[in-house]
Amino acid sequence: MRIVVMPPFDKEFFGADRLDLAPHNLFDLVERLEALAPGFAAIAPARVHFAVDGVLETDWTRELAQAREVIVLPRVGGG
Amino acid sequence: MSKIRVSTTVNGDAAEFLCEPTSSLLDVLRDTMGLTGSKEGCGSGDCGACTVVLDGEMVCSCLVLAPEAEGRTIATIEGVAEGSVLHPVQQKFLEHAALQCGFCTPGFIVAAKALLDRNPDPTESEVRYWLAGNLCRCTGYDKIVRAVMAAAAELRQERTPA
Amino acid sequence: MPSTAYHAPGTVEDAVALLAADPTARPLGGGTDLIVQMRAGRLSPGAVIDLKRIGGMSGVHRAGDAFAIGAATPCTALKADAALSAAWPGVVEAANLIGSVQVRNRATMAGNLCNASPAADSVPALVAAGAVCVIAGPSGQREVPVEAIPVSPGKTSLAPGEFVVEIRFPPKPAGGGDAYLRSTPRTEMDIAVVGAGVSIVLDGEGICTAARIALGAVGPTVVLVEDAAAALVGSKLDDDALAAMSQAVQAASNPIDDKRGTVSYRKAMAGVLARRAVLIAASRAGAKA
Amino acid sequence: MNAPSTMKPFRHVGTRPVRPDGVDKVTGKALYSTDFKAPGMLWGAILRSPHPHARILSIDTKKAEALAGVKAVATGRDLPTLESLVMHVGEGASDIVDVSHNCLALDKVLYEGHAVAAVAAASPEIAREALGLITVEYEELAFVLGLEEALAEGAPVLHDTVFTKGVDPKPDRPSNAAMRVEMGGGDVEGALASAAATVTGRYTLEPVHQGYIEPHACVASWNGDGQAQIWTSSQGHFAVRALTASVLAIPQADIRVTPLEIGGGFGGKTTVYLEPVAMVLSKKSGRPVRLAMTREEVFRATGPAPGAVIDVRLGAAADGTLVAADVEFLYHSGAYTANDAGAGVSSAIGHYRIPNSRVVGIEVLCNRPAAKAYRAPGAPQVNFAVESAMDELAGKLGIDPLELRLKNAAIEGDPQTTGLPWGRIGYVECLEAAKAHPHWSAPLGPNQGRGIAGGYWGNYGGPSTVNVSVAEDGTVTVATGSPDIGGSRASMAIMAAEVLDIPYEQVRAVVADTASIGVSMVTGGSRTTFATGMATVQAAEEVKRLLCERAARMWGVISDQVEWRSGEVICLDGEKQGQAMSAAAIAGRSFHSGGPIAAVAALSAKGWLPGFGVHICDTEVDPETGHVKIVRYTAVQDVGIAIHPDYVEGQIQGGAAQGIGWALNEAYIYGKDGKLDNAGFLDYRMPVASDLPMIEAVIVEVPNPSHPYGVKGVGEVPIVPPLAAVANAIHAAAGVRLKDLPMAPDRVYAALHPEG
Repeated sequence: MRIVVMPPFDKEFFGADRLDLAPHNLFDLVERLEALAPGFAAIAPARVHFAVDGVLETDWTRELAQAREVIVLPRVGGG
Repeated sequence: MSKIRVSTTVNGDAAEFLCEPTSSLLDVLRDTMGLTGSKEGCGSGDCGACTVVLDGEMVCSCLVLAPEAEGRTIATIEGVAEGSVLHPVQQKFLEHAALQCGFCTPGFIVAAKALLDRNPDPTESEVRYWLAGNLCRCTGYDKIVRAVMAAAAELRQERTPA
Repeated sequence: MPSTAYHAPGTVEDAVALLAADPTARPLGGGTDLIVQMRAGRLSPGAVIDLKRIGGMSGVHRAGDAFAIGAATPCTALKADAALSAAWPGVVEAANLIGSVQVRNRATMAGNLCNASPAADSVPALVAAGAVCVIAGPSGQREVPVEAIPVSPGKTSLAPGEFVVEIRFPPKPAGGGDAYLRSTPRTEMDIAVVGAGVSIVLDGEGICTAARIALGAVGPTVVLVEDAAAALVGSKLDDDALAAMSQAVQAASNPIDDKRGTVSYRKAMAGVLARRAVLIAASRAGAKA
Repeated sequence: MNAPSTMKPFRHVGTRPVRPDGVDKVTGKALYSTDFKAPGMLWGAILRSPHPHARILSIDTKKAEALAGVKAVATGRDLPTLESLVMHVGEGASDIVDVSHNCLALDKVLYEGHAVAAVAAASPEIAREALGLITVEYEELAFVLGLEEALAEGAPVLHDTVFTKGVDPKPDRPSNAAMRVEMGGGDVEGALASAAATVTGRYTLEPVHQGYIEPHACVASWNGDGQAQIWTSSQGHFAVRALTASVLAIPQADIRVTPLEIGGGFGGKTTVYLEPVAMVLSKKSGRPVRLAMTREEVFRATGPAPGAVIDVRLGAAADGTLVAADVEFLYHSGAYTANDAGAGVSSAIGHYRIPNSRVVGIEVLCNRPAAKAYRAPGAPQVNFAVESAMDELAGKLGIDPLELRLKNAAIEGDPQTTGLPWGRIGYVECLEAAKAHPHWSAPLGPNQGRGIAGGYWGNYGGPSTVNVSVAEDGTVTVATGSPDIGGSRASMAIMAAEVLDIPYEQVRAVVADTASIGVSMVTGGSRTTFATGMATVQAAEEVKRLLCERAARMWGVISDQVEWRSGEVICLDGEKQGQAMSAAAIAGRSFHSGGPIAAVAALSAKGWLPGFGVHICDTEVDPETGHVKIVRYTAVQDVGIAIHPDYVEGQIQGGAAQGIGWALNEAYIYGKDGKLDNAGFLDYRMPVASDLPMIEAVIVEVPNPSHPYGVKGVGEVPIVPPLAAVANAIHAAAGVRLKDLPMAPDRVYAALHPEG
């Protein structure tokens, strides 16, 4: 599965903006990303949003078996 | 410094209080008398949230020393409705959704009533300039001005003999 | 922390005595400057002397064809006096640009003057009108022109124990008219970036026979610009005279850069506002030009 | 506006009933932050730094402690030492260590007004006097306020722990560039080089304050057994609980936070400044303690929105098709790392289809109060630059500025800056509505001009909990965890009444404390009507199901044999066929049919959609003085579906007014000494009633298919377009393009009279 890492996380954590991983869900993805770049899991809940096949997904238990792509992007808050 | 005893009339009732010489009328209304409807937004007369009517004229109660109230008559937001019957300004504020957070609302209502008490048919421009001492950050003033104009119209109707 | 006493004397003499007894004591008129400064910790007087309980301190009085305004008279009360508003509309308008309605229901012109802010709205209008202050003090009463009261920002020429009891106007001259304009970013609730007070007299031909032009917020105190007045006197307020007047105004302006405006903007506005104010004053004077 | 054709006609949605909390608010009965008093309460006060940047060498509190009536004194040493932890409980991510140090400085003060010590005393006067008895020894440090200055070589660095995030390789030394975010793709330089028309500009903005009229205040009471209560006004009492517990390193359930009415927030009341300090003072004194800010403290110590320096280049083909955008900006982060740059990047150019783009945003630390969310945080600044540049581009191309926008407007399926496809957005619909509005073609007077600008905000969903319960008489209470800033109780009651098909007045909505309802995210991100509304609908649906089930059981039929119709259960079958049972009849007997009727919905709302707005502004410019008068203003916005149109319009009007203030007169003004020079409402010039015309709000409804009633977010979008709409109108009126905010009279005059 293609993992697209958006700025600033590509440079902040992974030194790459494309990864190939096969997580079964988004919690699993966070664990795998943490293994690649320790510290990522700690900031993920506060700073990261995931989009699965182009749609933001806030439920990290979401099964990814059928997914083609996950985008890791910055979470935007409001006022 | 010993406290000063002040006798006054608040919303039609005789009221006595003790205050520091430099306490503001707003502090006494809120903290001593428990009339917390008048709000403090700035403490410098720039926001109008503390507007009360003192001897018939609206003032910022944060810029009145409490001892100055001796022998004077004070009307606050708590006295605008007659019992549970809302004043037309209050009713129109509700009907026109002229409040969002509501914090500036008591000051606006006291000020708007003071306007309509002396000018039953204000223009939009007169309303806007009269209320320029009352800051609202939520509404952009549109619905407030409309509510005051609507209240004025209703009051004129009430005053017109059938 | 020194605490502040509150006194509300009933006579001028008592007020003088209280003020003289404590050099840090401050007279309280409307309180819209004093209380703000006390609240902000910029001022902690030993006592505030409330002048509003003194008989005759509030209200507009007439002595013959001249007006006198009690020092404790709130600005909105000036507007309510039809005769004063007809005679000195510029002064009344200037006083009713201060703050908001709430503030003007308390604020007084005497307080506006004695606060000694260079940006005080009513002061240029009073100076243009040729108003004088009646001052009470330990050695009795004296009269001084309004422009002699402020000496620098926040400082007045009043001696310890002295306070303004009344502002007196000269008789309104036939063919006279006055006006005050100011520049502020907002329409209300603001401090003048520049203010211009004008009083002129026109004869039956529309020729200017006398003028006084005073500026606010372009120097440490109100500025009475005699050259500007001279540029108008003898003219029919034609474009050349107005341009010369504006130039004189700009030349007399020595403002500072601060949060409310820049030097160049203040100078430019002084010229523009003075010209516009002259034209309003002229229309009030019934110019036939 | 009409209900969407895809949805059934509504009974309540789209109506304008009086809000349930209305009478309390027009009579002065409603309790806001400083209206609440606890028995035995002490009065607190906070000592703040007079220096913009200094090391704290020592704090001597002995004299203050000795003053009669002083019950407690606290400094940063009284807060526990914390491990770095990035939290997202309010708006945007914050490191809890920064939150703690912002509440009470530890080793360094980072801005004028930074809290250094606090006291609690028997009266406010004694508390203030005690502050004067605290001696703080400072070592003053060089300070920096400006964006480019803060990034310059040799600038004083605020934190030796901050290494720019988002750059590779990681910097080897700390700097004031807290974070860099870059998005985009394609060949920007190539496309610009071959564009038929290009525009280039540098735009600057000063920090502005949210300007809520109610200053921050709270009361805290922390008992010896560890349990505490806090009464406060905030945009999210659960955020207050989480942040306070984290700063104090205590269990969240030990704190019960009761939300008082909130006097405006606009993003600025999504964090804690006072609560942890009041807690410490309460623990030390054993008494409840009130801390309340003065207006001056609000300006000096609470979050302004960042100022900015923004460079924009746009390129288009001769027919107006945008080919490239290059946007790079610096945002003030203030004393601690903030979140606006990332939001600015994703809010910059996504409303247009632009094949080649590069958007870079940098968070810059400096000696100003820590930037805090302000209504569409990060979007208005960059939108001002981009939408001004669009106007200039339209002029160069000789194309109507509205048509240029229409030609390039993003539609569903187009990629956002992040690459994700847009959902069912309504930008085109807003532009069409603006074009059709009489304002767009109305005649103009002398010295008048018309400007237009479009903008958007992403909105949000997030966690909300709602409890819908039915009283024995059939009336309904909706309890949410979402503070009501602008009428959301009314919206919740409308949605519950819609589900249950009962009169609006039979439903009452309240905001419950942290012990009485489940966790809910802050009221912010334009999320409440969407997300808490979704939870309300879900809980009300469950209540409806329960009522049907109970009726069926009482009738002795199966659930399929009953139907909910007009607020009653109808029996469809059997010997009771045709009978109706009211909610009152069911709930009145609920104790004997299985228990009370209630349902909780706790969800993380998904499927939020951004909102788009188009604003038309007419200005009149005095050519001699530079004064700008707003003579007419129309704000068009796609809201999904308006649940309570009055409060939707109110949000649009209020946001537009804030944007106009930002455009014309609002700004933080600092002296050369690094101190704020306009910390009050007199010189921080928010619009007053006489500064504004009526603001016509035009509601466009392109429903959100993911929300049961089609809701999108409303509150934040309307502050995005006004800055450029005003600037473009000034350009149209006076022929000068102002690229620096605020466009105060002296600035406009200087542009009109460049000779000086």
